Amino acid sequence: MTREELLKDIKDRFKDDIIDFIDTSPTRVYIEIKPESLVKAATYIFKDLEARFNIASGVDTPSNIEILYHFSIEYLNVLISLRVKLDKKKPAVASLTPVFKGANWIEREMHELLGIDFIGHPDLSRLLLADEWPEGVYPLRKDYKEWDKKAIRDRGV
Amino acid sequence: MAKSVIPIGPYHPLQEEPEFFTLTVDGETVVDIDIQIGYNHRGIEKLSERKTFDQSTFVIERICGICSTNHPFAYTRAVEDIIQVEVPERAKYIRTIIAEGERIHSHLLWLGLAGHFLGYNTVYMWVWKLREEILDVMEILSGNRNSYAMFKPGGVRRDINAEDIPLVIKKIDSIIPTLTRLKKAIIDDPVLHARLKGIGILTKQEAIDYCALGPTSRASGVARDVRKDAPYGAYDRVEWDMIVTENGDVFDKVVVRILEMYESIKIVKTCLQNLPDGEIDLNIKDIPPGEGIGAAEAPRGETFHYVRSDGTNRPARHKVRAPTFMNLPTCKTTVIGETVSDATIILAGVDPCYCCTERMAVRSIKGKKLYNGQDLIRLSQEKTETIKKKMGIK
Amino acid sequence: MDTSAEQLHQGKFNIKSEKGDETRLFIDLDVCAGGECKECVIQCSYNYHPENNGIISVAELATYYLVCRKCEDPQCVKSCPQDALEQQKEKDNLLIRHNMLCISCKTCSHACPYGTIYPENVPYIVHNCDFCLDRRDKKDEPLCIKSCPYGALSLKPKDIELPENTYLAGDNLIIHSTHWEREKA
Amino acid sequence: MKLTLRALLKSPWVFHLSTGSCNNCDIEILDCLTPRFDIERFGMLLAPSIKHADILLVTGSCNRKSVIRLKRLYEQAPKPCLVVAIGECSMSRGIFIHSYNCPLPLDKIIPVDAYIPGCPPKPEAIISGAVKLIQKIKGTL
Amino acid sequence: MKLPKIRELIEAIKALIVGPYTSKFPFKPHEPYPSFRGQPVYNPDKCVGCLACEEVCPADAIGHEDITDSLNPKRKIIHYTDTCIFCGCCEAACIADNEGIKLSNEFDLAFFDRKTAEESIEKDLQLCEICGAVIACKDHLKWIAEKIGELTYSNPTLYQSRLKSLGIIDENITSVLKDHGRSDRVKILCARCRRETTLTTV
Amino acid sequence: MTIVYLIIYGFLLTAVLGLIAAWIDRKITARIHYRVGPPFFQPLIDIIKLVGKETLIPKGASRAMFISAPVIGFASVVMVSALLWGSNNNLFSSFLGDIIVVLYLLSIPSISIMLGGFASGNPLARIGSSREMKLLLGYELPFVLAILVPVIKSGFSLKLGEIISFQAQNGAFATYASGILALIVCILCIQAKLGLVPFDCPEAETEIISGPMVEYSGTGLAIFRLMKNMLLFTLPFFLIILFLGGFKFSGITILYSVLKYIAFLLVITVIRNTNPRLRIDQAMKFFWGPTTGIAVIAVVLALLGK
Ligand code: SF4
Ligand code: SF4
Ligand code: SF4
Ligand code: SF4
Ligand code: SF4
Ligand code: SF4
Ligand code: SF4
Ligand code: SF4
Repeated sequence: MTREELLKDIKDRFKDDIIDFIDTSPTRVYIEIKPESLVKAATYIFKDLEARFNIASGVDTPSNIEILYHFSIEYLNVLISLRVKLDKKKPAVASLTPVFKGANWIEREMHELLGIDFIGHPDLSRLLLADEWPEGVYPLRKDYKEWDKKAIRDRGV
Repeated sequence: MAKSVIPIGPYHPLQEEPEFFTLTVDGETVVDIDIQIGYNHRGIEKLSERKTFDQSTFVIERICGICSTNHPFAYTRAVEDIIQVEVPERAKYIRTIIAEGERIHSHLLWLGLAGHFLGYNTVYMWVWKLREEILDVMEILSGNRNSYAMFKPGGVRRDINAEDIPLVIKKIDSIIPTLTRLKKAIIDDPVLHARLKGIGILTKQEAIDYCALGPTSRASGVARDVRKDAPYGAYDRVEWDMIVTENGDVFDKVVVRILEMYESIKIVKTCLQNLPDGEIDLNIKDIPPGEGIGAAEAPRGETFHYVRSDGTNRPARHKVRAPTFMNLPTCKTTVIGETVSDATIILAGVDPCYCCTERMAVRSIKGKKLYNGQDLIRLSQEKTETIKKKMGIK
Repeated sequence: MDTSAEQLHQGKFNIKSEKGDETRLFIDLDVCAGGECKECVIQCSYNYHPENNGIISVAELATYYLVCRKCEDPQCVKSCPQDALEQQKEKDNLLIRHNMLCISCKTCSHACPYGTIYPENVPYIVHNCDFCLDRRDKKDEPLCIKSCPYGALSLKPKDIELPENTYLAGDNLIIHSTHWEREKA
Repeated sequence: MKLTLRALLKSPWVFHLSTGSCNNCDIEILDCLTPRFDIERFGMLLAPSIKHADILLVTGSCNRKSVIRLKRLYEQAPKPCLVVAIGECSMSRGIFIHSYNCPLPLDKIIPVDAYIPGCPPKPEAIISGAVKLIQKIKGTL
Repeated sequence: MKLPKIRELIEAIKALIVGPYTSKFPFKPHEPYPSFRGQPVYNPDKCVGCLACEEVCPADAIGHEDITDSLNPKRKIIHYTDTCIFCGCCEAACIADNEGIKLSNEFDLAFFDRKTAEESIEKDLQLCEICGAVIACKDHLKWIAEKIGELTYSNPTLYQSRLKSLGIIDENITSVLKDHGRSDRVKILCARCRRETTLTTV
Repeated sequence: MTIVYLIIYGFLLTAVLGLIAAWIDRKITARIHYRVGPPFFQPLIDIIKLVGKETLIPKGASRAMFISAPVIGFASVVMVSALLWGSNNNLFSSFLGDIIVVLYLLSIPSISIMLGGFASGNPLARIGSSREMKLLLGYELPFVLAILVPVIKSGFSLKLGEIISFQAQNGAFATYASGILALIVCILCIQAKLGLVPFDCPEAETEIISGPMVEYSGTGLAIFRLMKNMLLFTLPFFLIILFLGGFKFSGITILYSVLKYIAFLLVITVIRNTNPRLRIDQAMKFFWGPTTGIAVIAVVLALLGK
């Protein structure tokens, strides 16, 4: 399969699910997809196209919370990023952990740092932050404010 | 014996970093493992948003000291991906030299520590002695033994002086004989065979499922190496081989790492000898809005950076994915079902390093603490001896 | 006009506004630049960098656009040790400061004989203004407007005839100044 | 008491504690044990238990999770116990000063006797820092 | 079967014979390689006080303090050793031909009190002759004047600074006139006053 | 008089020699690692320093036991050393069965470590202690068997003094086949008694005492360490008495005596540096299996007069 065939295949297969398709460079493709079709598309890319799941990046943007799932297809040297845009008020999306285990930790991390809910994730317990970290404060959100009054932010001499 | 919980870490004297595993053990067999991270989480992704693209290289260099160069490497590649530029040829070579030098030092470091875990303290000392030469080389080239501060979006900060090159090559050559001796000692050693072969097996399918990376996956027969798959830097301009073995056990991971050092030495030397002339920096003027992805093959696997720019000189979002983040969960399959004595070396086989993973526990364990990390190391060392015994070696 | 703020709303970035294109941000340089800008506390609702103060980039853009004399042999450019300033010949000699090169040494500011560049307008960490594209028709209009004590900022409908001494810079910014004249864009 | 203090300076056993570092400092400390630097020359040993330690080498930027541990370990250390901050992270948190997870510099958490700057400090710097500290304490005897 | 222990024994005996690999430090001083990045040191003669180094420092290890209340206003530039990560950005950015601040070979920096962990230099400051605001360091203005050559003469702030530095006008002369007229234009002015005088004296 | 013996020979002399031995041991290890190693007074300084440190008693510990354990162990080492010196120098005629007393006293240090570990209430220490106990059970049998050899050879004498004088007349037992075998067994056993690799499973890292000692700090740890260092001298000394005819202090024989001891030390150090650790059950199997076997053979050979 060449790169063009691959992209065409994806485009055709997920005609109704793809919102936006950006082909930035020979090695990078960004596909925006409806959140409800995520599992379908990700499964197809991971299982049938034998892509490797690199990581997911959660981004807090002005209007949405975005998650980009990066898959690399090594034999073609293409990196496909599936983008889903989630509602900022209550971001939630289906978990990909049941599809491949590699998504487990990163979903925990995003849950913790960005406050995204992953429906169907086996264990969304805390991974990184300390116990005293307050609930509902997500450091990677853009509106994160220092909650700890005691924190010293200069050299502290 | 009832199930008992073995906490490893977070501080035990020989692992340099805080980490925390809890092994649940039934008798001698590990039945569950819980990995807790977070002792090292410093919010680097957020910090990076405060710094300019230029300054960020320093923050992410400090994600971790062991592969302090591959993070900037991936990051600068991500930034260059936003702008869609290629760095000058000379800069590519210099980057490659630094990255490979680091790989040698990192693998040596790991080898030393693994030797220690197996009860070969003497090997630990000898290997680290070797490592000093590489660190000297890095100091000559970059100005510090670790944290090289060489990378910047668009090129490198420092040039390599032509007069340093002979000395550097001499130093690199000087480690080869000792390395070969060590290689023979390790690869031929029947005790190590017995001790490491067949334990902690990560099958090819599991490696794919867990999206394992670097030596961890290459030892399982998954030929994954960013340097070959999506060549960057000067990797497509020099001859080198990807080391892949099939068994996926700890022994193969050792072998992969040792053989990789030879490839790295080869790459460094070729690059130094063929260093092209020219600019070392593009002097990037602006970074347009957009998003970019960069990957680099760190000693432990692929580092992956996603950078989004909004047109200012600061990243709007910077996502870092370290190899260990993907590799560490593989422990779940590899450790479970093995004996406690083997657990340490299996965990170590991944070469876990939590720094980047953590950009990721005091969880109180209600169970009885019966062993600690040291016990585990000891158990591991004891097992070496057992096997030696079986084979009739004192 | 290829300043970063410009590119942003030229749609190169995927935060295209969904609504609210029908107003423009208006800045009155007579009030603002003449005022004690150092003392004013501007709040900015720019999302990507919460500590961002977008008005700095707006002021920078506006002064390059309107105040700068577009010298034949510009002192500012010549003095810059990093070659970060550039006069864009093809763009009506408009200055641009390349934000990856500038180190905020303020040399250009001291070198310009007309005081075009205020030192605080050439920060090292570049601020950005996306003109609050998606907030313009909401109740909570851009925070900068509310927080300016001198009323130098406001939103103006897109389709008005530009009054005297008022100039359009790019698609989203209207600059007013009685002191500096310029052919209407 | 004087004699024992003197002896302490000749035989400082160090315990190494990372509170969220980038590893470099920690590696350089381990490096001090290895052939090139061999701090055993000065009677220093890496102690496995905080109970045996005379010097606590702290690296890293004191992140929220490890700070709890740090305090507990410091309390367990038999006094006199010196604390040496190694690397920029442990002094002022260096480049991590604004990190949401690193609220305090080390000397606001436990008293620190000496600081060895560097990012990471060369092993030579660590050694000479230790020597300086020892000399300083000798001076006060 | 190969004999692994033999190899180790040989190496061990070799180690005993060859002797230790340990460096003589601290009994013999250690020379880092010339490229080593050690403590950044200011050169007060070269530095012009532009503060670019402060801006670019990724670790916020450089600060400054403007002392304007005295007759002799000064800018104090402070480098904090306890924060610096020895990256070399300041040196790379320094506008005074990268010589205002230089990374030395100094690695032995241990100290006992963080209050003492700072090095500072002082530079003379130039204040605006109208509003009294800080303009820049005197050396910086001179440096600009030299850099842009004859263009200097279109900018009174610069050429006056230059004349003063050459001793052609007395250092201490400041105009007291405040007439918002033409004389204002030939004073040493901050950017703000420069713009204002340009506006009001068309 | 006895008190003086105890202090001068049992404590001072042994301690000095033990500390020197500890230094040699560490130095050789370092040199094998391409390192320089500690300065000469290091072991002594370590002890002095520890004495000066705060002694922490863990919360869950049984206090009396925790404090007395090191003292008991130490006292027994002092006594046994004094006894050995006494018989070696013929300062007082050794009494019948002193060899049994020595044997008994020599196991006390291990027991004291065990007790200390159990008393500290730390789970790690408890594990270490139970291992120590198992190990003790393991090596005691071959050790006793091996020691039977010189007893048999000297005509069933249970007096150390007689064993020495017998050897002075008939040559050292180590020149006999049975003697050599027994000596090998003994060396392995003292390696375990000293808690050195490969039998240091009750304790953790190589140089540093841990395991039962994890909770000890300050003086307690100092006493334990000193005890270990003294044992590093006393145990080989015991073997020298049994198999090599003890120390002589006249003329050139001083040199010979020193050489005997250094040789022992070298063997111990080399063993510890070229071997990784054994697991506890392995160690026990090793002692009860081959080691005991060899010891039995040695006894049989001795009975046959070989
Ligand atoms: S992968 Fe490991 S060694 Fe590499 S940077 Fe990350 S933590 Fe460090
Ligand atoms: S507050 Fe008003 S006057 Fe001050 S800088 Fe902002 S817009 Fe200008
Ligand atoms: S900024 Fe000043 S010097 Fe530069 S072109 Fe404009 S008016 Fe001329
Ligand atoms: S502040 Fe920036 S643009 Fe101005 S002179 Fe300095 S580097 Fe150039
Ligand atoms: S318009 Fe919005 S982004 Fe621009 S300065 Fe005002 S608040 Fe900030
Ligand atoms: S001081 Fe530097 S090298 Fe040390 S831990 Fe911190 S960032 Fe890493
Ligand atoms: S070396 Fe780096 S951290 Fe240190 S002062 Fe210079 S720029 Fe700042
Ligand atoms: S001249 Fe150089 S050293 Fe001086 S303030 Fe400017 S950048 Fe810093």
